Amino acid sequence: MIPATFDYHAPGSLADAVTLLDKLGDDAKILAGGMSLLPMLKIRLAQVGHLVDIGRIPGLDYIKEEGGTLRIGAATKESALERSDLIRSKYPILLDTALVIADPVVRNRATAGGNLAHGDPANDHPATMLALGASVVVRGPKGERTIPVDQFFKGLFTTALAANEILTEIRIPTPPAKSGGAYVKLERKVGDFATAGAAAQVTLAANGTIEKVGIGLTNAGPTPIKAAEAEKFLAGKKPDDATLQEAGRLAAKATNPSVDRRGSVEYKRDMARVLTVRALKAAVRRAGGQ
Amino acid sequence: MSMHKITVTVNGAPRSAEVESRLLLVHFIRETLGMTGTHIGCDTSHCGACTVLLDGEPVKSCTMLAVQADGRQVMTVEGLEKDAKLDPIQEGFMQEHGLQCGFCTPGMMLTSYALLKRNQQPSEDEIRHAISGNLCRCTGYVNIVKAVQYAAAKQQ
Amino acid sequence: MQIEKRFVVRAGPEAVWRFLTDPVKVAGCLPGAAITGQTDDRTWTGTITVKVGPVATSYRGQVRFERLDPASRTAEIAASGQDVRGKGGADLRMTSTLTGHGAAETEVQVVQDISVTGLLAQMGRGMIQDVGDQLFERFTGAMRAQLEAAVPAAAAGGAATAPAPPGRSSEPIQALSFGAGVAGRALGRTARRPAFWIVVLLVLIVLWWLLH
Amino acid sequence: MAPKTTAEVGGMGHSIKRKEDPRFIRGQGHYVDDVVLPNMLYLDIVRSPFAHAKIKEIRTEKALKVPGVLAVITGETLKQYNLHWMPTLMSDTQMVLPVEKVMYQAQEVAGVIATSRYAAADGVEAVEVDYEPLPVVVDPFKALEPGAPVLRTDKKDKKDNRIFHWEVGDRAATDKAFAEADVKVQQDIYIPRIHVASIETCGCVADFDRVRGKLTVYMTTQAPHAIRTVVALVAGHVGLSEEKIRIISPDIGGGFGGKVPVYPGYVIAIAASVVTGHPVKWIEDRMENLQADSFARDYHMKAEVAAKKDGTMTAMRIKTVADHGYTDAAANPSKFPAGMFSICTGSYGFKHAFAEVDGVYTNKPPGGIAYRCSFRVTEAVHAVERMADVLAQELKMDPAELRMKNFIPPGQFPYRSALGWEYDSGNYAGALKKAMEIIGYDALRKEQAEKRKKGELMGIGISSFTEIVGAGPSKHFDILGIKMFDSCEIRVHPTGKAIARFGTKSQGQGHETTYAQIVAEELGIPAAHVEVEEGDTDTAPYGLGTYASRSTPVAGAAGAMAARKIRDKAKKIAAHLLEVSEEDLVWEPGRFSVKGAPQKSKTIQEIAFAAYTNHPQGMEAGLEAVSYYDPPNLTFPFGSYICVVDIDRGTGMVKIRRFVAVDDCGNIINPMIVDGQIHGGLTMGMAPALLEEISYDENGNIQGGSFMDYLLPTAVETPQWETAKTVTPSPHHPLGAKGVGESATVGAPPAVANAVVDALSHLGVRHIDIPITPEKVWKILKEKGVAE
Repeated sequence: MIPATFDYHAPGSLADAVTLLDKLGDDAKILAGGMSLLPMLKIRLAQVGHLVDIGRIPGLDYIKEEGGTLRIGAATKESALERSDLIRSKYPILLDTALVIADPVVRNRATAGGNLAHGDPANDHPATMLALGASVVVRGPKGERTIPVDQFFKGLFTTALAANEILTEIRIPTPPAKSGGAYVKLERKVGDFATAGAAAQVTLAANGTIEKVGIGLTNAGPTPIKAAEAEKFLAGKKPDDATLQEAGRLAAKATNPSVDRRGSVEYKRDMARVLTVRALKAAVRRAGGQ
Repeated sequence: MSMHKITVTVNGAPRSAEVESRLLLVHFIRETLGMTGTHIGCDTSHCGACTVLLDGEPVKSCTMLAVQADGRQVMTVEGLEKDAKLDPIQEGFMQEHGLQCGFCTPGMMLTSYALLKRNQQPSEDEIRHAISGNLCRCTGYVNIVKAVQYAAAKQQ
Repeated sequence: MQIEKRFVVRAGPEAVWRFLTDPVKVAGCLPGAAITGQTDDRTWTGTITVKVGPVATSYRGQVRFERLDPASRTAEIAASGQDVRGKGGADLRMTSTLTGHGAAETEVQVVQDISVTGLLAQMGRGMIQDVGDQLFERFTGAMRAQLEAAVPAAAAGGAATAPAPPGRSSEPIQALSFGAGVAGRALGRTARRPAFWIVVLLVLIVLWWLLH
Repeated sequence: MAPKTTAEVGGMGHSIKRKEDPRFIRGQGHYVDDVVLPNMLYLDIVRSPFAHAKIKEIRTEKALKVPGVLAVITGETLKQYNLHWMPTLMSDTQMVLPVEKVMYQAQEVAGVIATSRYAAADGVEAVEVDYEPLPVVVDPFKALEPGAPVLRTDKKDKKDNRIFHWEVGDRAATDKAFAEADVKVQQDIYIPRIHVASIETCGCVADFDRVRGKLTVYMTTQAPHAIRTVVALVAGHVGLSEEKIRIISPDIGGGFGGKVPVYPGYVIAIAASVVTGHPVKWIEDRMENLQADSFARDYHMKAEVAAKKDGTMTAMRIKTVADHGYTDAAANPSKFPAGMFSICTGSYGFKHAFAEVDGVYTNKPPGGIAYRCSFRVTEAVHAVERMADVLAQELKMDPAELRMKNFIPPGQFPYRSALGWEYDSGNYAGALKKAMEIIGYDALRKEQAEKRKKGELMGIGISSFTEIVGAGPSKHFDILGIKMFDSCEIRVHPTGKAIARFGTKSQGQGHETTYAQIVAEELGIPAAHVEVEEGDTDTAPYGLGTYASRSTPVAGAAGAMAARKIRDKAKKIAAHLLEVSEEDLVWEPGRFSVKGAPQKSKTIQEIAFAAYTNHPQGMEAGLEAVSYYDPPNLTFPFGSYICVVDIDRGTGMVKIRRFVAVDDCGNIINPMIVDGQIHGGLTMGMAPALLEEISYDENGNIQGGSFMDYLLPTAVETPQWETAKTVTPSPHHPLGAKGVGESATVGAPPAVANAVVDALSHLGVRHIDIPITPEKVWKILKEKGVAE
């Protein structure tokens, strides 16, 4: 498998990259980790005139907490998330996620930004970011804008990004005390995309009821899905088994999966239910609840 | 089509060449440099036979462009043995029968090598997860795990 | 695979019939598509290039009206296309039946039998249905937009749908640029030509697979 | 069994380190894609997207304009040389490149020859082919229906899609036994298409030297000699005669049966080299490998067992439809179109049995080769081991007890089975007993009962398989008429070191080590001093190659026999040197000494030196021998496996908690290597049970044609295998060995399947077809109302 020819550009700054993208228009494609794009080029169904490699732009690779916000540079490798003490200690949901993306060797190239920017509902970060209420920072010719993740995914492989825009940062509000999150993925084997996946982020009130909750679902429809109805249902309730089961059912109702070798529509929908309950239980446990 | 003059430090030695944009890193290593220890098994980044270390971390060289490696450090299986002395991971694979046909072995050893740099005493579970991006069709992994454990013990 | 759909257009059955049975008119609304020739009175040859992000695929093929029954307003269309780079093809047999609900509303029933062959069909066949559903919604929306826009607002009963842009058959191919936020509009236009929007489905399926 | 030789000599029973490893751990293996010759060109292949279509036109103009592209080879090109068809190993015929129509998706349509692999790939994309799709037949049952489109229109007299009907056993007696039985059970069992998916794909470098008229082909083949003969037969008419053909199998990155057949790519590369006079390299990519190379299995079986009330199994009947795809390109011995499928009576003393198999053409890639198993043995074992459990369930008996009751007792060997095989030796109860002890069978059953009360699902599955390997005795076994002997030639050098050449070809099994150990065992020359060579047809003696676990049973035996010939001559030389008669000499590994005077002795090294410097007058100098070993019978390795699974009631996911494998492969040459073979075999047995499958949609589109969807297990899905042995030597093999490479692949699938069914048996579940995917289990859990 050999890709067709293309020109390769490695701009040294974001400004240069944006200028280049603006100039090349639709004939260019951003190369980040390349773990999705390069196989596509090798099979030759994708053909591009130009690849704009953002991998050499300094300053896009960081994980830091500032002013109540976790900021992840778009070029941060998944493996860096796995190994970050900050992530390990304070954002277990992100650790859960990073650990099940593709395989460990792929994670040394795959980037967190790329995982979102592809707009692939089968990618794992979108669900997690929906649960966390994250937003993304985007740089274009007119400067920077911030897009809440729940407004980022427009359709299958469609995001709010314009062709001349680059996703530069992911921003996650630091969860308050008594918060916990978890991501649970069902995969046929390591390296596979999710048959289904569920992310849940929970904050408990002093009386043990659910103060705040976010639920995101992977590969449950043409876009990553925010299980809004389940979230609404849970707010203010005690996270007992019956309540979480009901939330699982509501989450499954929000799905619109398609059949493939991973499973039928019915199976995937039911897995969204099962995994939502499991993610919620783990999240509540991590939040210090029962 | 654009051509690029690149310099990649391979196993410590700078290697320069004029390459096409689309040249895959694995072909740069195997064909431009003639170092055939790095193999190609699946083309879609699933099998890991093409694994090399890029600045010390295992990556799948069939899913990376040679130009992306410009100015960076690559280590291949040929770089494991130093001063005619086998690396402990190589010894481990031989001592514990961690290989059969040998095709996945270079990638498997490099991934394990990187694991041991990061984690001197990995548990069996940690080893199995670390090598889960590398497929072996012969060994059933049992002896690969033992090979890594052998190397870990040897390095203590 | 069989897919059955129904939708309602607020336009008279005669207008809808004329629209759906005029391949040149339909192709005119399809960016990147061109009718390249007419083999006989009911067979046309054509090409289409579909671009989805970095995936650009060109097909050539033919569309044939197997049966046109103006009395029952039933059209049976057989379309087939092959990827010019030899990666596969698609066949579609589609029966559309129009039922007039008065002079200003038409129900369209579409039964399609699709068979997809080649690389595209090897991976994630399930996406055909999924993407098909989405596309169909947009298709019906856009088709209504165009046909209903042709009807004076009063006659259309205050239809809220915005008019679609006019067809631009001579325009270079940029049918589906998913990343550019114009997907909805372009898809709608593409989707009007069922024989061709199957091809679009295929490309999406490929994209789906490739991104995995 | 204690080794007879010292560790330094390293004969049988020593776990010596592998002689091939030093090159592999340094990245110095030499695989086919590592072969680079001056002025080498590259072949890439245009493939059909259609499963069945007429080729209307192939336009090559654009491709020929691609920089670096030199030629496009089509069926018409090959037709000029009458090379567009070739025979399969089953004496069927197969297109090299099509002239009229394509018969399966991914079939080769044209070859592009270019100066680099990048240019060749560019050229492939530029070749334009017009197809006219034809009706596709994917279901073998529909293919057999009257009125189904006849696929092989190239065969003049062919009026249907049946390739063969084959039957064995006494139908009438079996029917009678069924009529009289207390209990009868029946089950449809499907074993899907799977693919060996060795990590190295297939490929070759064909190098035709115009001046010498000699063709050298470096090739991923498990059977280089047979390939040479096939090439000579196919291309003899264009001037390639057998002495001018040299096949070299370099290091092979896994074979498992997939590198036995001749693929069109090889032939196109050879033709391209002959035409251009340049070396031509062809290396397929993974998708080509999975989509076009020979598949395995695809057996639709209807199995029935009759029994007495007490659980004694009396008769078995199996009717099978075998989907072979477009052509019968299996690699079975000629007389056995369904391979050794008649081993389906397994380890049990069935009095009566009858089996029939219908081979069928469909619009799928050709094949029917093995997947790390002897010919069709996995299918047979899966049927009988599943049926044993089905019967046990019917009779509410413990499956271990049912097996114990029905095993052929050790005293009955050699045992003639109802379907005609003569089992050489066995102690089936011994192996099962050992497995039950290791895993703690009784405690597990108790645990299972406890868990069931709590609604938790765990299962215990047993498989007590009997293999049949080492094909085979020349009376019955041949491929394309060539008898299935194998060979060894040993030369002992003056300094007492040796080279041994074999007709087989290792693909990772460690022949360089184990064959050296056989020579060490027989001659006392340290294994370290025995160089083993295989795979070069110009130097190695003729043999049928490595597959079906035949290396140790056949070529290994040839090694022992050749060594014994050398020992006989060495004895004469020793008698001459020691000035005694041969009868006065005794052999111990590495030396002859005089009876009663052990200090008077000659080592094999001294004897070797004398063979070149001081041999008896009238005797030929040198110390070498060759043996072509024709085995008197097959060997019958066996074992008992026990698998414990836990099932996730929410997702249906099956987790293997433990897996104990007790194998008996007779005497063991290198225990370390044997364990490695079993680990690998178990993994390739577990994989089709839970993960791997290739299927086709109604249009003949392959599903599972890349590693995205063809699921090879990683270290995470693979359990920690626990292995143990019993030793029941083969009475007829010179070393008492039986072969082991495939036992585990054969034995493991039913152990896993039986465990999963066992976990659900209290809910009335009797069978689940493999691969047992989470969704299949989830559906059952939903149906039975026990899902989470």
